[in-house]
Amino acid sequence: MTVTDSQKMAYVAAQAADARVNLQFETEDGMTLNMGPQHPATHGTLRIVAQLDGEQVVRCEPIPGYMHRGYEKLCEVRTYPQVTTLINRIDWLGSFANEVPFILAAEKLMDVEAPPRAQVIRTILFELSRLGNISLFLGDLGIQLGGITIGFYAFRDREFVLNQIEAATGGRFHPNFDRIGGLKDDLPKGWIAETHLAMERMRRLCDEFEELVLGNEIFQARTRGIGVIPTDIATSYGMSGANLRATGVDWDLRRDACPPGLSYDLADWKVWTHPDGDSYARTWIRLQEVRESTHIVDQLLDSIPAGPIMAKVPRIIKVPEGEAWVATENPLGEMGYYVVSKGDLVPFRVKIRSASFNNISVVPWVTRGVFVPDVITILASLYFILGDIDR
Amino acid sequence: MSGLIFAIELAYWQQTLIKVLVAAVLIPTTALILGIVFLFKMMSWMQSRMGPQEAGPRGLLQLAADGLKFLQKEDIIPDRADRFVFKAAPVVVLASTFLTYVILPAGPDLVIENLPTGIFFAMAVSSLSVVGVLMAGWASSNKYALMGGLRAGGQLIAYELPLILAVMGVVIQAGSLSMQDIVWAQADGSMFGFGGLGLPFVITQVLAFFIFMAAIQAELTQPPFDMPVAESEVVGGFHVEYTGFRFLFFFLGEFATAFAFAAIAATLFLGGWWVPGVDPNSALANVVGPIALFVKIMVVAFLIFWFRFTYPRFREDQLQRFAWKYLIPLALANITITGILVVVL
Amino acid sequence: MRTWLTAGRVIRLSSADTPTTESSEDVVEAVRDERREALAERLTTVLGDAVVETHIRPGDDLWVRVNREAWAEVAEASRNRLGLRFFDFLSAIDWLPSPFGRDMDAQEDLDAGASSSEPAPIVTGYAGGDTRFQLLARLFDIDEHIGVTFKADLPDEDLSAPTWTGTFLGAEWHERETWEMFGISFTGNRNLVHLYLPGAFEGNPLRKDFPLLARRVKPWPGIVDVEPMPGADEEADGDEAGAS
Amino acid sequence: MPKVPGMVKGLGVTFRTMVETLKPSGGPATVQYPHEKEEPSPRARGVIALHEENCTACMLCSRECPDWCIYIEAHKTLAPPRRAGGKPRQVNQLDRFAIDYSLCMYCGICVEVCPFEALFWSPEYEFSEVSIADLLHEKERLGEWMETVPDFEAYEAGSEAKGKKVPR
Repeated sequence: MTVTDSQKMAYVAAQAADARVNLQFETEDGMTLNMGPQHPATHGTLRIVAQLDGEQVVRCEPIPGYMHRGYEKLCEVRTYPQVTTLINRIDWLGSFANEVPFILAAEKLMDVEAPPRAQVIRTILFELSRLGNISLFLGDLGIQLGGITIGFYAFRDREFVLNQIEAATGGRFHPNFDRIGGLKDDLPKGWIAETHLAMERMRRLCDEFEELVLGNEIFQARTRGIGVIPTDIATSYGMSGANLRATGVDWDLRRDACPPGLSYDLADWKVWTHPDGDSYARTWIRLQEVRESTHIVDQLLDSIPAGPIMAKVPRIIKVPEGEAWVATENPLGEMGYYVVSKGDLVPFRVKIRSASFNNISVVPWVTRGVFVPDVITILASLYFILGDIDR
Repeated sequence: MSGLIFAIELAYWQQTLIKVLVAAVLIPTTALILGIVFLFKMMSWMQSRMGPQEAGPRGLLQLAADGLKFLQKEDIIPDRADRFVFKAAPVVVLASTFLTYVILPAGPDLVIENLPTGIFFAMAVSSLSVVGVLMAGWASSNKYALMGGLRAGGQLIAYELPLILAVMGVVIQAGSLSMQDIVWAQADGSMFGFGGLGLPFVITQVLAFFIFMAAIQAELTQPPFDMPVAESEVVGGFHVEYTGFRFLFFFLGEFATAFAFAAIAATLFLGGWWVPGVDPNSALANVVGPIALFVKIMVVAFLIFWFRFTYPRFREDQLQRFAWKYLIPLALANITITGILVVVL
Repeated sequence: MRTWLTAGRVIRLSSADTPTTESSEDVVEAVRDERREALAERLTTVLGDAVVETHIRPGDDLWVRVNREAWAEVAEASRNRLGLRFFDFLSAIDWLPSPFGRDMDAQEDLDAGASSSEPAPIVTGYAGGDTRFQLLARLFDIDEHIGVTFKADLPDEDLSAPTWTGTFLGAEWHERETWEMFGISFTGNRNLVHLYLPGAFEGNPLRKDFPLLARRVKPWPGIVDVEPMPGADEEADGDEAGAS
Repeated sequence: MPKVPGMVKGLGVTFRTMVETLKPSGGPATVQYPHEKEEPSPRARGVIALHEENCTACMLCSRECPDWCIYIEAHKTLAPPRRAGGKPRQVNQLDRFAIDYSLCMYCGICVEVCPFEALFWSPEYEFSEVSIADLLHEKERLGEWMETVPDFEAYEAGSEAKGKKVPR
C-alpha cells in the first residue's frame, strides 16, 4: 500500500480532529451531553454529542459507525444472488425494498426484464415493506414524544403486514425474495384476500394515529415549527423521500423516475407534499404516504396478471460488463445502487446510496439552537434506520 | 364524635403504634394497587395487551414479584456520586409521601391526625419531594440525572402554585383548611335546595378540579408533564443511576404519591369518604367511608393514568409556559370568582 | 411497461478515441437520447475544458468525466447554472483488479502475495479513465428528472481533490467516508475525520488491496470433501469447475 | 358542529381500545407465548431440514452459502443397482452435513440451489440454545426437523408455478 505524504498528513490531521471532538466538547463552556451509542432515542447505535448551553443545543454532532458492517466491501466477494441476502439488512424494516434497486440494476446490466406478474407482485411487496417500515415510524415517533400507546398500536397492526410478507416470502424481516429476472416463488393461495384485510388494518392505524397523536395539541406544539429545513438545504444535503417532500418539493421516484421492473403506473395514486418543512410536515407526509401505499397495494392486488414469475435467466448468473445506477423510492427515501460489473460472478464495486445517510447528515445544521427535547423530535421525525446510515 | 366505634380507650403510644403499623402496611399497598390496576392492567388493555399473566392469579402479584426482584439487585452507587446525599434522596422523597397520608380522612374517625390546617400541611409536605428529587439529580453525578433533576425542580415548583391556588377555591367555599371540615361541608351542602346528594365541590369548582388534575399530573411527573423523567431523552432523569431497593423507593414513592394526590382530589372535590344516603354521624360511615373513598380515589386515579397513557409530553419550556400563563391566571380567576360568590350569596 | 432501450447491449466500454454516442448508434440507429445529449452539451459549454469525456446510455444515464482540478467548479456550475441541485452521493472507485480473487475458488488462491505480484491490467468503466482511483459522484435535477454521474481521475501520487462542501453541504459526510475508505483527501474539507471507522484504524478498507479478513481466516467450506474410492470418477471436480 | 379538541379524541381512542380488549369478541392482540403459540405460515423460514437420502454431497449449497456455514463431508461408496441385474452404482455417502445456525442468515439460498431436493424449510422456530457453539447442528438433528416440514401450499390464481412435493 503506497501511502503518500499528503495522505500521511491527512491521517495525522484526522487523528487530531478525532481527538478534538471529544476534547473540545468537554473543555469549552457549557455542558456536553453524550447521547448514545446506547440511548432510547437513537434506536440503534447512533451516538449524538451535543454541546449544550442550559437546555439549548449549541452544537450537535451525530457520530455513526457503531454498526458499520462494510457492505460495499462484502458485496465485492459475493455473487449477485448472494448479495440480496446481505443488502436486505441495510434498512431492516423495509428489507424487501432494499433488494429491489440492486436487482433492477443487475437486470439492467443483463438486459433482462421480469415478467409482468413478477413486476406487479414485486411492487406490492415493495409497498408492503414501505408499510411495515413507516408504520413503525408512526409508533416510534409517539414513543419518542412520550405517548407510548401509539407504539403498541403500530406494532399490533404492523404485524398484519409482516404476516403477509412472511406468508409470501417466508421471511418476516429479511425476505430475500427478489431475483434477477423475477421472484423466487409465486403467491400462496388466499394471500390476496388477506392482504386486502391487512390494508384495512393499516388504514385504521392511520386513523388512530391521526386522532391519538397528530391531532393532539401537545404533539402539534412539539412539532410545528421545530426542525424547519428549507428546500435548498434539503437538496444540498441530498435529503430525499418524505423529508424532501415535506419541504414542498413534489418529487417521488416512484412516479417521476420509476425504473422498469416496478409497475407503479398501474395504480392511481397521489404524491403528497407539505410546504412547512418542519417535524410536523414530515410526520404528516408519512402518514399520508401510508394511506396512499395501502391504496396502491389494493389496486395492484386486483390487477395481478396471470403468467410466469421468472424470466429466462441462466442458472449461473454472470452480469455483463458495465455500470448501472438504479434508485428507487424506498421507505426512508431515495435508495440507489451504483453497480460496476466486470462480467464476473461478483460485482466489481457496489456503491450503496442509502437514504438515511444523507437524511441524518443534516442534523448538525438543523439542531443548532434548538432545545434538547427538540433534538429527539427532529431525529424521530427525520426518521432513520441505523443500518441505513452505517451500512 | 371521636370514639364512636373505637370506644376502647388507648394509650397514646398504643394509638401511635397502630397508626404507624397501618401506615407502614397501607402506603406500600396503595402503591401496589395503583401499580397493578393501572400501570400493568389498564395500560395493557389500552394498548391491546393482557399485561402480566404469570405471577399469581392473572398476574396480579407481578408487582410484588418485581419488588422482590428489586430487593435482590445489587445496590450500585456511582463512583463520583455524593454518597450520603445519593442515599438520602429516596428517603426524602418517600418521607414526603408518608407525611401526606397523615391528614387523609377515610371516615369520620379514621384519620391519622385531623390537623386544623390539614390541606395546607399536605401541600407543604408534598413539595418536600422536590428536595429529594433535586438531591438525587445532583448527587448522581450524571448529566442525565442532573438535567432531569433540574427539570423536575423547575416543574414541581411551577406546578406547586396552580395546585395550591386550585385548592384555595375549595377552601374558600368550605371555609376551613381541615380535610374533615371540607368533607363535612360537602356532605352538608345542597344543590338548589336539594340536599340529598350534598354538594361535591367538583360541581361548583369545576375549573379548580381541572387545574388540580393538571397540576397533580405535573407533580407526579407523568405524561404529558413527564419531561423530567422522559425516558427517550434523559433516560429516567433523576433516578437513572438508582438500582435495587433505592429505585424501589422512588417507584413506591411515585405510586404512593399518586394515590395520596388522588385521595386529596377525591376528598376536596368528590366528597371524600362521604356517601349520599349514609348518615355521616353514624358508625356505619366509618365502615362505608373507606370503601367510598377508595372507589373515588380509583376514579380519580383512572383519570390520572388515562391521561398518562394517552398524551405525548410537553417540552420543558412549554410546560412552564402552560403553568405560568394559563393555569395560574385561571386559578387566580377561580379564586376571585369563588370569593365574590361566597360573599354575595 | 417500459424497457431499457439498449441496456446490456452496449457493454463495450467507451474509450477516449471513440465517440460514445456513435457506439450506441451502431447497435440501434433510432435510439438517441436528446435530453441527455442536450445536457451533456450544456455541461460542455459551461465547464469548457474541464469536461474530458462524456458517455450516454440512451434512456438511462449520462456519465461525464471531468478534470480533477475543476472538481469544485463542476459542482458549483451544475448546481447554480445547470439546475442539478440534488446531491445524490459522492464516492470513489478503485479500478485495481482484486489481488485476492473471490477467496472462494481454490485453495491456492488464498495465497495473496503470489497473485498480487503480477497485477492484472486496470480497465476503467464508462467515460473512460487513466488512473487507478476515480472519484464518482452523482447529481440530479429534481425538476427535469435527469441525473449526471461525474467521474474524475485521481493520480496515484496525489490522491486529493477539491471539496464539494462549499456547494453541497451534504458532501461533507460523503467526503469523510471516501477519505477513510479510499484514502482520498479533499482539500478544503476541514472536518475530515473518521466517520465510520474507529480513530486508530489503519488502512483504507474499500481499496481492492485491503484484505477482507472474514474471508481470510476461514477456509472456504465449498471445497469438495468427498473421499474418492480407488479409481474415482471426475464428477465432483467437473461440478466445481462449472460453479467457479 | 364545533371541532372536538384533539386531546379529547385521543382519550377516546385509548378508551375504545381498552373496551375492545376486554370485550370477549375483541380480545388482546398478543398471545401468552409458552402456553399459546401462533402458527407461523407454512413458508416461514424457521429452520433448515435435511432429507438425507436425497443428498448427493454435491457441495452446491455449501458453495452458494453467503456465510460459509454449511459443512459437508462424504465418501464414495457402492450402492445397490436400481434395477435388478444392473451394475452397482457409485454414490456419495454423506458422512457429515452440518449447518452452523449461529452464522446462518436464513436466506434460503441453499434450499433454493439444491438440485436434488434434499433441503427444506421448516417453520419450526424453537431451537434456541444456551451456548452459541451448540447451534452447530449435525445431520441427525437436521433430519429430525424433516417431520415438521409442511406440505407446499397451493398457489394463488393465475400462477404458473408448479407445486412440489415434500418427500416423506
